Amino acid sequence: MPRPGLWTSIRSGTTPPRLAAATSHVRTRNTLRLGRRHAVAVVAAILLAGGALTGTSAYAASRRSHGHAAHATTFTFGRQGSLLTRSFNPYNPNWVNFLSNTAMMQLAFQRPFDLLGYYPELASSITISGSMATGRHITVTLQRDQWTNGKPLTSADVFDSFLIEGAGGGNTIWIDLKNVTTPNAHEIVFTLLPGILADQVMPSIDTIIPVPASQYAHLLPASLKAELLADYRIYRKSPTNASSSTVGKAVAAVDKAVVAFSPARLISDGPYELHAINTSEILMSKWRGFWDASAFTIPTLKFTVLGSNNAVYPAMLSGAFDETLVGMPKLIVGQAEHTPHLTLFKNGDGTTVKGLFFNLRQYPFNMRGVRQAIAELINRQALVNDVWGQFRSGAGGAQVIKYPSPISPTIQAAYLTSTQVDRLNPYNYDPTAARKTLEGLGFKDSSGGWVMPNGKPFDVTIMAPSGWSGPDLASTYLGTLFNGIGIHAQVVEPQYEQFYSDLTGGNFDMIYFWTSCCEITNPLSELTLPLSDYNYSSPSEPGLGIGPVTTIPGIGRVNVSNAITREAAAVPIATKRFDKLVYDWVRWFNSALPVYDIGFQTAFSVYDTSRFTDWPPKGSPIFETQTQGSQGQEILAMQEGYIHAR
Amino acid sequence: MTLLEVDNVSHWYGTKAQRPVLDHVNLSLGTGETVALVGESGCGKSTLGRLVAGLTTSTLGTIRHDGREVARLSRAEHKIWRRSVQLIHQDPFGALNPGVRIGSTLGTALRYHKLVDRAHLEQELLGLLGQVGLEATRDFLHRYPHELSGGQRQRVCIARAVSLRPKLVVADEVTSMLDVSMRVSVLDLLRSFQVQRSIAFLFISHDLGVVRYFAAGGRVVVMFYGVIVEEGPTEEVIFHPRHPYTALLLESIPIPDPTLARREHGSVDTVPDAGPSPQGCVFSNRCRFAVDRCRTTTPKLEDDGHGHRAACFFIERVVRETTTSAVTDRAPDLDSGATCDPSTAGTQA
Amino acid sequence: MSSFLRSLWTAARRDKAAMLGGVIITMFIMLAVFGPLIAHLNPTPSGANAYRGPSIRDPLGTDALGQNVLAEIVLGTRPVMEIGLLAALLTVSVGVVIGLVTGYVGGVLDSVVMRITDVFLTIPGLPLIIVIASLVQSSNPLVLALILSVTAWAGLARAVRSQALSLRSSDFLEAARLQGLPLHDVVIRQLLPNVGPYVAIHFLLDVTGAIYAEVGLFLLGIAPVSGTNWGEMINVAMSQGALFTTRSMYSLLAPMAAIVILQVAFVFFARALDVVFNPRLQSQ
Amino acid sequence: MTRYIIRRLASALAVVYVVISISFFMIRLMPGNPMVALEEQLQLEGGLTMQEIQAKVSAIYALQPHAPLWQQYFTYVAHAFQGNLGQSVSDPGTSVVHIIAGALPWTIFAVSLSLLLSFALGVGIGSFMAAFQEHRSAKIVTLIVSFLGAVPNYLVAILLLYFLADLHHVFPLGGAYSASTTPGLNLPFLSSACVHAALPVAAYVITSFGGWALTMKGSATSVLGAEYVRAAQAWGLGRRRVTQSYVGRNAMLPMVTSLALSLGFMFGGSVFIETYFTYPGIGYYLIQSVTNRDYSLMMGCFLLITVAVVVSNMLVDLLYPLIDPRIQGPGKVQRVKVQSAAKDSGTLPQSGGLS
Repeated sequence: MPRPGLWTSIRSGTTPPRLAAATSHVRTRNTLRLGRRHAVAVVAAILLAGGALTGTSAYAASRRSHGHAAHATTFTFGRQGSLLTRSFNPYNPNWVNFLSNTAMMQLAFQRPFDLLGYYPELASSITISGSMATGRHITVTLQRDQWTNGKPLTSADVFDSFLIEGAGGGNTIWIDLKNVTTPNAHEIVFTLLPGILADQVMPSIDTIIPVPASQYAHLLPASLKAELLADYRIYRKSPTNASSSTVGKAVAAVDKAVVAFSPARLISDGPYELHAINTSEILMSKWRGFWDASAFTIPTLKFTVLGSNNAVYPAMLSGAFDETLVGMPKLIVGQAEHTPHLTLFKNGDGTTVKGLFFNLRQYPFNMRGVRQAIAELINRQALVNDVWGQFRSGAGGAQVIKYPSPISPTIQAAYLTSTQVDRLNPYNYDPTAARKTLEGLGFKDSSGGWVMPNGKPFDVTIMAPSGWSGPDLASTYLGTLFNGIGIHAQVVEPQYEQFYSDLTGGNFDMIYFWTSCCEITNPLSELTLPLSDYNYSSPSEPGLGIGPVTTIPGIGRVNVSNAITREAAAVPIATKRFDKLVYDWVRWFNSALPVYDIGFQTAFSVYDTSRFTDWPPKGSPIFETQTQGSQGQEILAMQEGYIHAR
Repeated sequence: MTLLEVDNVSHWYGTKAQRPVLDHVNLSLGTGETVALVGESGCGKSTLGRLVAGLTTSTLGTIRHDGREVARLSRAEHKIWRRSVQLIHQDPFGALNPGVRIGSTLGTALRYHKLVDRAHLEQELLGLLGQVGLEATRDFLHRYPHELSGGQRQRVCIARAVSLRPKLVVADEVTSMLDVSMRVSVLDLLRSFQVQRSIAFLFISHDLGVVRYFAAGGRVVVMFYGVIVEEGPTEEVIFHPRHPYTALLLESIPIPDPTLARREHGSVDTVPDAGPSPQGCVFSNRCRFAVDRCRTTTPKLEDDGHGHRAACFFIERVVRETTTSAVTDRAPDLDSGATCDPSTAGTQA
Repeated sequence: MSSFLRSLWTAARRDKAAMLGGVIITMFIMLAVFGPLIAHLNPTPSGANAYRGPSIRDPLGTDALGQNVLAEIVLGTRPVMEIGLLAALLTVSVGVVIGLVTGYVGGVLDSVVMRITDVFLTIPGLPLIIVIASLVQSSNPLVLALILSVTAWAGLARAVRSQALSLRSSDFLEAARLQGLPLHDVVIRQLLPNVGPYVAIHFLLDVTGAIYAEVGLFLLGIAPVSGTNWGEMINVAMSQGALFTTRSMYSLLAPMAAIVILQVAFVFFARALDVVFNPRLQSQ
Repeated sequence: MTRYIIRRLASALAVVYVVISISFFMIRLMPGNPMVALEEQLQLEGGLTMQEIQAKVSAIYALQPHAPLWQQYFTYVAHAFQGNLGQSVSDPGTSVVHIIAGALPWTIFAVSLSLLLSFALGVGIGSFMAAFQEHRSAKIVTLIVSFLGAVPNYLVAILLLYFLADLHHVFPLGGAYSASTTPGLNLPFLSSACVHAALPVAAYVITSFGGWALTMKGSATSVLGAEYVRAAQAWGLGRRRVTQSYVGRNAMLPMVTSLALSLGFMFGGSVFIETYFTYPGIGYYLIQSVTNRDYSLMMGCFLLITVAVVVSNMLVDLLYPLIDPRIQGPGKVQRVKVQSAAKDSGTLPQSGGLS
């Protein structure tokens, strides 16, 4: 039996005997059922010709008619996305993400809710030494491994990748770093600044994807390390000074060159190598040079990348994919739950908090009372039920955040004490109270709808990006709700890019969107999304309109956007200061309500068990690991001895 | 005062290298006067009519209306001139817009020229219908052209032409497309306007019978390939033609009396149907009197002292040799019922 | 007019499909005008009622938020018809005016305007519409109608011009000129009635073209949507995965059917008009 | 002949020039000027001097952002005629022309295949309808054909995709060919490309053959009524002979004209279908670039679609004299008349001006 977590014991041997037995067993069973399947297929075809429109039953029928009698050799991932523009450079915006953790591996997979825990990957071990007072040393030892061009994986590859991460600003560890060295070809040592917790930087180290120095070294000047360390020294004092400094500019120039680099072919080091790619498919075959190649029993991986979610759903439901990861509306989740060969898993990457944002500069939403009143006009529980649904699948589902704030409930529970939580306002559904609040502010409910204190009708526009099933439906829901109350509401759904530019440009009344994603360890990082990404990224982009300078009780008068970014990066977790910051921000959010959190939802991976079986059990920590690609969990599971062809 | 003066007008279609359609044409018309323009098809009589009506502009020469050069009229004068010269088309089927009601066809211009106010428009239109002998009802004003007969249409056309109270009307073969039974009444109608409103008519026709009837007391101008070959009082020209072409035209009128026709047969048939001569007399190619001189020198229009002019070197011979022919017998007379329509004449014969 | 209606009636009686088309168009126009009076959305949406199959209460079932699909179809008629008719009206007015004026006036104006028309005739309409709509980002019906008619007028202008050209030398236009009527009078009162039939048919087909492009824009989410609209209904139903269960597919198939029915109705009705205006077809 | 070709070429260039101008003014003068937006964005990202930012914007949009408007215009036009349409915003460092060059063959493949199929089908059914006009079956076919012609192609695309790809995996879900084949002249690749094109082509054909059928019916009917056909029948020529050499040839001529003319317009119609089938043609890229606000690519796609239309129109005009014996010398005014008569023919147009 594979046991998640007992990593080395599983990988040391060859394929466990249990697997071989199971496979042959499956094969006989399939042969026996073959005749019956054909008969069913004929009947199904006749039925389908007549009642082709009957969706639900049609799936079951087509399922059977498309069963695979042969031993499956290709594992197919179903994804939504676009491969029209693509690059084999992980630092290029058009990087083919599906190559992450299939062809290009990260150093280690971060264990969930355990900042120091990891599954080793290209790193065979990561050890921590030294004291916090003088600065910890984190030593990464590499596996004996080979790139697809035949060259061995060395610490020089990792070192170069790490420089690139620093130059691109994508990796926050550089802020906490004193030095980084490569004592030999297999080791790389990170020296942290005194007072920095190893917990905090471990996720940043784990997720680095080494790139081959043979391709990237020429882009990196010898002086880059010194420049980076100098740059981040300045950055710690003032982020703005850093970008205008000489070293800052030198670093930015390197970043520019790296981002623009577009290698003609991929030199990779992972369990699979790229075999062929076109605008809708990626084929990968097993790379025998990978250090743990023997753990992988599936010879070929395939990604089918479709342009839209609604092309993915039916294909998933009818068994075209062995694993699917897309945003799913309630209806599809329900449909998948009712499809016998499909299993839903909560995916750790996909935790999101959905919310209604206000433009705080827009009359009348610049009045706190109006925002609070609207909070009480919305039955959040009903909305969550109607839009996101309550799912049977144990690990997942949507639920209402009791005390609105942009931080997910699990994190609220982990970082706030119960007394602190009780001091927050739950904003329960209470239309009468909401009415009173509005009337107290000078609003009038006339026969033609609500009239604002300035005498104009209370009209609102709710904006949501088009084609995103959740925001789509929720904003329609809210629009209907407001219209029913007498607040004339219009729902506008521009394309995502337009939506985002309107959002950051402060060109909206209300927006239905989400506030955080993928961050399950640091609550302040979750806050950076609404407070810096959606707010005052520049004077021309006022976003939500909070600030730029505002007084936050307990924190003082700060530039909201800068303060939150700095704190998220620099304040160590598990310190008193950190906990107080979290509480102060949450409390302020809760009372000022620049955002109403309505519910949160997790994304689902959907597994198809008709061709591949032996999936990790529900609730396995594999599904909570932090990986750079949406297929990392499956690769980890395969490596752990799970997932076999029937 | 002369209403219309066509002064030395020449006109070409296409390039000037070709023969002009009109070659140094002079014509004048007094108020209330009727001038008939006669000639075979293609002789340029319709072009002259269109020039006079302002539908085309001449290549050379001037046209004066009431003593003023038409091409140099001011905007306001032009508007007045525009309505004072009208043209009636040959084809009553094409001349009425199939998509427009009679009332609108007649009324639009009246309103535009502010000849009648909105309140009196219908009354005026009904009056107009009555004057042209049409059913003066509201229903008629609401009809479309395709609901009318040919005669009715031509009357509508006439009504349209006279509604703007013109001083000059160019009538271009107005009766040629009509049934014989209609012709006389239409011609009478036009004459009545000439008398009552003293409208001058430039009456274009290839049919000498119709000309004799309509232009009685007026003048006739005979054209051959863009050149005026004879001009004079109607009766003079018809009974005493001075140009061989006129004589030929008269001779080619079918004769209702078969005995007479047989007797005359030979002389009619001897004329070759040739085109214009490029030099000298334009008619010389076809003329039975033609001599060498005719083919080199162009004869001038010579007045006999009574306003009867002809361009021929042998006027005397023409007069002498054609008077012997029984022109009078042949001269068409609409009243007699024996008409000039070739087809009808043929069946009668 | 009455004679026109009479022959239309005769043609429609001979062609049942055209008759049906006429009836359907009338029905949709009535829905567009009176729809908001008879159909209402539930002010408190509820997922508890979502995706109910057809029943007496909800003849076309309910959508993801428990809204009556039939009511949404009815309410969505107005914006669809509004933009479609407006766009066709703009197309036809611009096309007819340009065609008639250039055809009648001729000369330099004609050759200049016709060169421009040729360019617009060559530019493929749909991509241009998509490009402009994505840049303009407006849900205002008039703006959308303008975008939709940006190239469509050219074809009509050319066709009308060639007709005007052939009418130009006609006797009745000469008569109008003789009467000194000004250009606009000649164009409106003399030329227009003669191209009317062709224009009427073109108008109907332009409506179908406009609806096709309009719904497509909403379907792909290129134009921002406000309120209930068939294209938006399809868009939402698709993103909610409505096609994939028996209970929910009505919320997707109903707006699709509405579009198809309306389009087909316009095309069939145009056929009746064609018969009326083209006696050659009538005799067949 | 040479003079005629030169003149035709000049007028095609003129159209391209006008479209380039339109696309310039759309980029430059539309509200929310994308160039200014890009500049601001690059400033925010930091790390670049103003000169570098301008150089980048200039490369992306193939013009000089801060030059006087007329200078920008001439630069843009000159670049466009040299085949420089700038660089993609969403795919940094890749030229627009390069992206389009990859997409164009697929669109040409799918569009021409669809056009030929729907044309052949339409002509066949149209001749049938014309030959058996009074027959009940022809009337039913006419009805069906007009119905299919009125259905928007994207709705057909949705249904085809659902039934034949999603539900029953008869055809692939999207893309232009299977990644397991190697592009080139080999059977697996070609058959894979055909299988992948099947559904997009079917969506085109289903919604467009009706138009051809009705046009063919109209054309054949009018030829059947023509004097020379009656004369041929009166001479006692066999029915087959009359149908083939008289009716067929003369009814086909106007059809061939519109065949080539509509090739261009199908490029425009490719937008919806390619998007639904994730078919990586130029229409798909157009929608993708619209979604990504990649204005340079968007304008490039638009320009290229227009150029395709212009070129196909020009080819028709140049080849027309070879097809129609009535037009002897090319470049005669008469030829233009015939063609515009085909364009302007007063009978029922097959579709609104938009489709």
